Amino acid sequence: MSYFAANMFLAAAWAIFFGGFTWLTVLSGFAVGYGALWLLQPLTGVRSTYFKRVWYWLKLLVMFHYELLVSSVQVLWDIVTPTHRARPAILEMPLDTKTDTGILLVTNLISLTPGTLSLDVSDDRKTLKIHAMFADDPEEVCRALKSGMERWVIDAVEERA
Amino acid sequence: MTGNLLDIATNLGFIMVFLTVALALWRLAVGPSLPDRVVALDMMTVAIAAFCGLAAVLTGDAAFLDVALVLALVGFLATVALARFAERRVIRREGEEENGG
Amino acid sequence: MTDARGNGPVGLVPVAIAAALFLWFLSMIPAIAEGSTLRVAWDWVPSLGIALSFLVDGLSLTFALLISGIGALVLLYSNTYLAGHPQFARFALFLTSFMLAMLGLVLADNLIALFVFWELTTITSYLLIGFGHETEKGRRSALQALFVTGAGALALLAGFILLGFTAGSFELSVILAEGDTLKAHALYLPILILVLAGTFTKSAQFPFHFWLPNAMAAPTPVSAFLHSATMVKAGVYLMARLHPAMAGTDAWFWSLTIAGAFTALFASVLALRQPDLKQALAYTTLMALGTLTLFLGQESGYAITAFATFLVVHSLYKAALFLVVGCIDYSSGTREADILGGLARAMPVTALAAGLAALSMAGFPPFLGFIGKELKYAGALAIGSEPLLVAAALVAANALMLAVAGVVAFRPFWRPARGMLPRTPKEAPWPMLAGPVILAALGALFGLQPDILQIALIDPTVAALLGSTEDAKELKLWAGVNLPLILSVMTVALGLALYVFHRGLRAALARADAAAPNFDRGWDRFLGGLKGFAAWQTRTIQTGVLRRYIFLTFATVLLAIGGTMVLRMPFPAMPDLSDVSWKNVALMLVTIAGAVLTAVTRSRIGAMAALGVVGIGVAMIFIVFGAPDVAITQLLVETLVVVLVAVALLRLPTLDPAGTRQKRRIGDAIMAGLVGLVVTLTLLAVIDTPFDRRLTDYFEVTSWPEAFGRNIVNVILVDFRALDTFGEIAVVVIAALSAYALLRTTTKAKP
Amino acid sequence: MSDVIAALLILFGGAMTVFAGLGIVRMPDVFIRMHAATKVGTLGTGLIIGGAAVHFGDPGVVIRCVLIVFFLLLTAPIGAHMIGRAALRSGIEPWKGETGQMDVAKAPADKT
Amino acid sequence: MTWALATPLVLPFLTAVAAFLLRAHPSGRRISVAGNAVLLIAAGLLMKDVLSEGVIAGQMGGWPAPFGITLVADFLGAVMVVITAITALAVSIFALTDIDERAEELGYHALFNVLIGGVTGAFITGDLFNLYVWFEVMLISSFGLLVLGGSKEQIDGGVKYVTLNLISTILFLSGIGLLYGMTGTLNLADLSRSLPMVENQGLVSVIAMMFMVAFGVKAAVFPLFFWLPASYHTPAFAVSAVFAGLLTKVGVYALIRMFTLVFVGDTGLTHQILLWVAGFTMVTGVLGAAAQNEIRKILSFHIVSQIGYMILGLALMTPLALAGAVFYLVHHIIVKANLFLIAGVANRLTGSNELGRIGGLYKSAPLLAVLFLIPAFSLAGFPPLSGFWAKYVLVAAALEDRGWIIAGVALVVGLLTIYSMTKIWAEAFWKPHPDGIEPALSGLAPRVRAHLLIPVAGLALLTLVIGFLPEPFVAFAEAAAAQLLDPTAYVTAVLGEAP
Amino acid sequence: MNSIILRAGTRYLAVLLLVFSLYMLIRGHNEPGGGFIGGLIGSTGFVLYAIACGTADARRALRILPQNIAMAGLGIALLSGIAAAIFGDALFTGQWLFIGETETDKGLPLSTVLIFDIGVYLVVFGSIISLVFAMEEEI
Amino acid sequence: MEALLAITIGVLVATAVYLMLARNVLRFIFGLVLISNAANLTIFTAGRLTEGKPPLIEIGAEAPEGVVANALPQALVLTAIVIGFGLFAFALVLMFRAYTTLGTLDSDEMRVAEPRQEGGS
Ligand code: NA
Ligand code: NA
Repeated sequence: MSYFAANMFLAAAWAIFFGGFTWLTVLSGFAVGYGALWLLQPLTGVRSTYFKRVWYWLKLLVMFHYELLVSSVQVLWDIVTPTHRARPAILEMPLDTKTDTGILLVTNLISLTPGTLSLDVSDDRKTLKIHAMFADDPEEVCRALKSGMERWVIDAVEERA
Repeated sequence: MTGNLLDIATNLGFIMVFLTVALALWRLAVGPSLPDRVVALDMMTVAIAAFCGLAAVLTGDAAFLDVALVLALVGFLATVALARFAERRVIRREGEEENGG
Repeated sequence: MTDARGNGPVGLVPVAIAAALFLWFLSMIPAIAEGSTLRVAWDWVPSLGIALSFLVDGLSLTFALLISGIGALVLLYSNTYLAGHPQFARFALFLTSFMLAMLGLVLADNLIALFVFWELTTITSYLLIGFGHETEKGRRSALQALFVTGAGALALLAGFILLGFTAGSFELSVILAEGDTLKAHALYLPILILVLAGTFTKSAQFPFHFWLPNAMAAPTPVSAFLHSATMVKAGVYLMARLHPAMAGTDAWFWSLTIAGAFTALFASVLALRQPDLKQALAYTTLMALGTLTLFLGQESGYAITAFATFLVVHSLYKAALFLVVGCIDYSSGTREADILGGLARAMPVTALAAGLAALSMAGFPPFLGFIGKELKYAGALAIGSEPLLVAAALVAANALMLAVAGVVAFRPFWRPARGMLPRTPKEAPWPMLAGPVILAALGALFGLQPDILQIALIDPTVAALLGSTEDAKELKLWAGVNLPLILSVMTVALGLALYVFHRGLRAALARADAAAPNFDRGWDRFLGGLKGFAAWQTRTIQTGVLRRYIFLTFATVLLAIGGTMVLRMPFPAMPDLSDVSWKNVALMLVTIAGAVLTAVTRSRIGAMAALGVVGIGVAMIFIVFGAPDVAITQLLVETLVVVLVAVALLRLPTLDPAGTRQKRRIGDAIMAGLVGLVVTLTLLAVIDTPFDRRLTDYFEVTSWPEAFGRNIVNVILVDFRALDTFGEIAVVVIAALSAYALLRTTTKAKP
Repeated sequence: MSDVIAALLILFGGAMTVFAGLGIVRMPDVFIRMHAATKVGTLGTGLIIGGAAVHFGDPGVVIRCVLIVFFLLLTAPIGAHMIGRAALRSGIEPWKGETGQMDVAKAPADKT
Repeated sequence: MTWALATPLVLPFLTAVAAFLLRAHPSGRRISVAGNAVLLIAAGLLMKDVLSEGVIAGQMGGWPAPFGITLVADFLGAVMVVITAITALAVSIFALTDIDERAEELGYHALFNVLIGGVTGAFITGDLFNLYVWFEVMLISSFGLLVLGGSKEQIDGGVKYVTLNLISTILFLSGIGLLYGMTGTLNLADLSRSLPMVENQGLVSVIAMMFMVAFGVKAAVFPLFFWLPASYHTPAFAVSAVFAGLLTKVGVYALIRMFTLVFVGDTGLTHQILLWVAGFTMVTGVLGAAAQNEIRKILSFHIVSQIGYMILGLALMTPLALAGAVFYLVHHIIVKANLFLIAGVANRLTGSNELGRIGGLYKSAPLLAVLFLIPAFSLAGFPPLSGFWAKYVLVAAALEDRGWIIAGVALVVGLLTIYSMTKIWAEAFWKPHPDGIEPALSGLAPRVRAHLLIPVAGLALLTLVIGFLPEPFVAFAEAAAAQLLDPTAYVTAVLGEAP
Repeated sequence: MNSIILRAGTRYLAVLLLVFSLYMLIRGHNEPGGGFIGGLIGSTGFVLYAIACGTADARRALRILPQNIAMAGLGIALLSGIAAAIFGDALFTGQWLFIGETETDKGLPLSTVLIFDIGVYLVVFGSIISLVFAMEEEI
Repeated sequence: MEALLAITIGVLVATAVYLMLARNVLRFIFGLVLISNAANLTIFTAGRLTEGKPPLIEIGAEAPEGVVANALPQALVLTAIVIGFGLFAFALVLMFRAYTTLGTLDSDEMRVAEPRQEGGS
């Protein structure tokens, strides 16, 4: 986390240098600092996952919002149209995420994306019960979630050797 | 002109939020299951946060956003408590009397 | 009654006190006999015009001498009578206190001080009558005496207060001088009624007489003291005391004459009916009190002289006889007239004392009783209207008295016993004999030398009542053959006849009495009725049903506020709704919908959630009207309410458990609607008044410059009105502690 | 300009909340209603708050707005999870779709 | 000067905090006693100041009246503070034995001392909303104390007590809001000046009635007293003693304060109603007592009955009547608290408070008998005890005001009070114990005996002192009444001379 | 409450709520917030904790008995009011100290008023927690 | 506008009273919450309403600019809300405890302190 602290420090310094804390100064300072630190990484002699993780976090954020948008439209359509196109089902998805934070993120993000809703995690943390609105093909829904959302979360938060 | 537009939008926003509240209220009154009512209340809580945002825009005073902030953090506590009640009640009903909880 | 060991010095201290007081009062006789009065006064409650003032004149001195003298003898007597009794100390304390209170009563010059002593005699006599408190009967008698005399005392208090207001002072010496204004005053009659209610109850005049015979449950010395010489005469004393100020009106005359005459006759008849010696004496006391009352109704010199004389006569012989009965009881173990007999041999001294006292009571010459009786007749004949009727009543009463004297003091000693006595009788110890002997002897002495009494006590007493000694009639054994003497002879003849046939008469009387209204049983009915009424009232009001309580409380709210509204308030102007926006209407509708939903739903969680809606609606109102702090607090509190209820509901049953269908509560709904309406109307009226914003204006301009805060609400909370906030957090802490304690405290198993 | 964006955000957000409201009224079972409330409702509120952020523009206010949205996104799914779990455990049968099973979800009526 | 006012208010809270934080330690309970002893001193100092200066007022926070909160002590306020301190000290000593360790652990001393703080605050505040706050402080701590122990009776009584008092609280709060809406002020003195200026005097009367009902519940007058007999016999004896002594009297105090200082514009209505209320309260209370057979139930109904006397004093609104009300307040607190304490001692000796199940105290516990007779006969109004003067002044005031009927009612109720007191006496003291036991004080450990009897004897002594030397008390009550009847001194002390 | 999701969420939320509550407390004198609101928010953190992880865990996390916190808060609030006596002022008169005061800027304000608000915070915080914990433990 | 709130308050009070008169003490509790809200709104309304502006002072200003909402009733209401919460919490726990101890929430059945035989109807 020391890289993160250093990055924040650089962003703050940058912002002060440019005359105060505004969105532009802080964000650009963070970006510049990130670049500088990445460049300087070999000099410090400390290998860190920090740079990758920032990237994964960004990816998670972006992909999540994209998913959110797409599935929202789908759900909205079902609400406004008089017939229910939905074919809901409760799915059981095996969980690879192990940490509490990971589980929280996965379930929350699944819930936030329209069409799927995390209902419960089994006590052994191995399976997640999901209510899916459009489960014409349950297997497909599960696979999409595992390779998408869960993957991104694991990348972002879970330390891997 | 744009100020006017924002005013119109805000007022429309109020109408829509009230509509939402009214719809949630209907669900709350009708039920039928306990989780249905909880969902409705939860929905209303979230709607109030929107209401606060609108109030802030309308009055130009950001103080109302503080209300939304608190609501966003704390509002779901009621949902959690009620949901837990709904769940435990079932467990108790299984264990104890028929008409319990 | 235990052994005769006495109670040592502890028992003698009260005797010494009483004796010393007696001597002290004796020493005052010369001064008083010369016509002067003594007055001492201390401030007590000057703000209320109440002083501890005392006045010694003929009347009060006579009473004081009787009280302290008989008191000393009775205390001496009881020292032996109750020797070794575990509660003797308190008995002596009560009796001495009673004596002192009685002295205070007769000496007080301030009406309120007099009342204080009056009530002190009530309390001490209550404790004395209840000396036999372990029996139901003892307790009942004590309560009865207390209640009846207490009731009278309250009337008396009201009378005294009015008397004081009317006369402008509570000092008797002032009031007595105001007699004419008083009698002319509009309040005279109420005052008279109230005062007589006090005196008639205390002196057991018909129809308040019934407590006195029951009070004989007290130990005999108590009866001798309280119910012959002192307490019961307090009423008589008060009538005599107020005689100069209040007598002379028709109301006074008729009420005293009728009550006195009736009581005298009625009591003497009943006296004969009693098998118990003490009871018989008790009724003769009633007769005496009636007679005294009767005389106080008049203003003639004869009547007042008769009053003064008979007062002393009666005190002497009655105390003596009571003590004699105590001696009989003490030595033989019974007081039953039907069993007792032949005691003269075993108890010669007692027999002598009894004989002397009885002869005085029966009115034989040369005893003081005879003089008293002659004066009585003379007094009766001097009465302005219906003298013969009164005289006839007195003759009858005196004849009965003679018969009773025979029953009490002759039969047990001189006639053979008719049954086995519980104990072998023997003479009582000397401390017990001293009293009866001395008192009886005094009756004889004064009969032979009436001048002593006349000069020392009778004349000054008459003077106290009538203003001068001129009207005092002479006390003499032989006044020539006159109408009173003839009446006396008739009395003796009639009395002897009654004595001879008294057993038959008693049986007949018992039958008649059983048919007549019984005041004693009436007392029980009264108490029962009181209890019943109290229970009914309490059942009706204090139902134990919470809903009723709440309903009545809201009904009161409605009546108080709505009623005042109707009486006092113009109907509120049509509210100004021009500034109402649809948004506000929507807010209102949300809130109302939530409230109505809460009221009608049968689902607990439905109600909970609906409450949440109300909370949200109210919070939105706070937001719209510029109160973010309040809105935040409201939402947080609302959330916590939901959390707490959700937790509690986990263990609570449904709102309408199986089988209890919620009834439609139309009455409740109407009540609720009306309360709501009243609230709305009041609020509408309030907002229709101009508003004064000066407090807020002050807060707005001082908040930042002087209290260094920009959030005015917070500055009010923590600075301008920090004390409120402090109290409020105390409420929060204590609410938490209380709830915590309530949850953790253990339930005690109940029997 | 910013006010136009704000107005659009508010209008769009408002519409979303109405849809959410409609959703919890119209959807056939509690699970699907939750879809509507949790996602659409949160989104709508988030947009309105976003509109407020754009309107004020002040960093302090924007940070507050971001926090509001963040908190909403953090708590709403947890709440939904809790309700869903309760519904699941209290034996509410999910509605299977109009083509599958025509009857409306059998929700045990709330008698409490 | 402000600290003379603030100290009696602050002390109980300090005591509460200290006693609570040290509740596991034996010193916790001693702190309670010591704190209340200091409170008595502080109250005495306040009284000294009031006696020498008349009405004293202080602004808390240093903010001028009517903006900041005012504390005021006139004669009535000061004497109520003193009597509160006396009662608190007596009860805190009694509690050393009466309250068990479990209750102490749960915070008895904090609850008790906060209650005292609330009572004190109510007596010296000069601000209406602040009065509400102190009422709430009092109310919530009384809730806690009432149910501490958790027996079925307590819970049941507690439900009734809580529900009915909450209704009153809400009414009070709404009334404050409305009064503020009309006058824009919360300061009592300021209200006294502003209210006559309000145009809609009918509305003022309506709000006055609202306060009358709200305080009527607190004072337990007819027909709002249900909560009292339903609950006062259930808690620990120390608790019921302080309730009986102080709580309803705060309601009476508030009625007196509001209806002499603030609501005096329509006495033809308000005080006439109060007169009826007084009469019915006296009668229903005393008859309620006559129907009971448990000592504390009897005493509880008598509280109601005697509240009627105090209300009578207020209703008549003459100097003598108000003096009577003040005198009655003081006398009653001492006597009634003492009787409840004695009920506690009797319970400890005989094992019950049911008259049918106890007895024998006169024979085997004569000291207790004497100690009972003093307050009991005082309550019954026998001279020369304090209750006699209290009743005397009120009856005299009623007669002076030509209130024949109400005077008669007061006297008859006095007689029925005698009936109740002698019932307790006859059953608990005179009658032999039905189980034949001879309950003696000597059976108690000396420590316990001291804890129980010192407060009882102390209060009895006070009753005797007031009874035998009533002059200073009567004179004081008359002075207090004069202040109440002419609130100029009060208003001036708070707001300065009228502009 | 045996929910991994809730427990995981609570870990973050509770901390957030606590920090947020302090923020509301400190700024309360100038903007919406203050001791009440702060205390209420802070307590919800622990309420959530108790619901998610059980009261035993919550009590362990809190370390101090909540009643003691509340009562100490009351004491602090009271002392902040009594402190005025030292300066010869009436009860609850605010005493202010501005650290680094200059001509134009008041500097960092420290005051008995703030201490009072902290007392309020502690009272509300401790009271609600003790209440909810006790209630939770009853069921 | 105040008039509208006056009507709302009236309805709140009416529903609250109706609930408080019910047999089930839980309903009393619900009524208590409602009536507390009504009382708070009464104070708020009686202090007159100002739409929008909260009583806050802008940085740099000495006093609020223009007319802002009346701060005093807000402070009073805030106090009343917190007190009301304390009372509510206790009342709730009491009813809870009443159920666990007396076995009922029906106030008609709560007859321990005032048993039927002596007081009862
Ligand atoms: Na009383
Ligand atoms: Na009395």
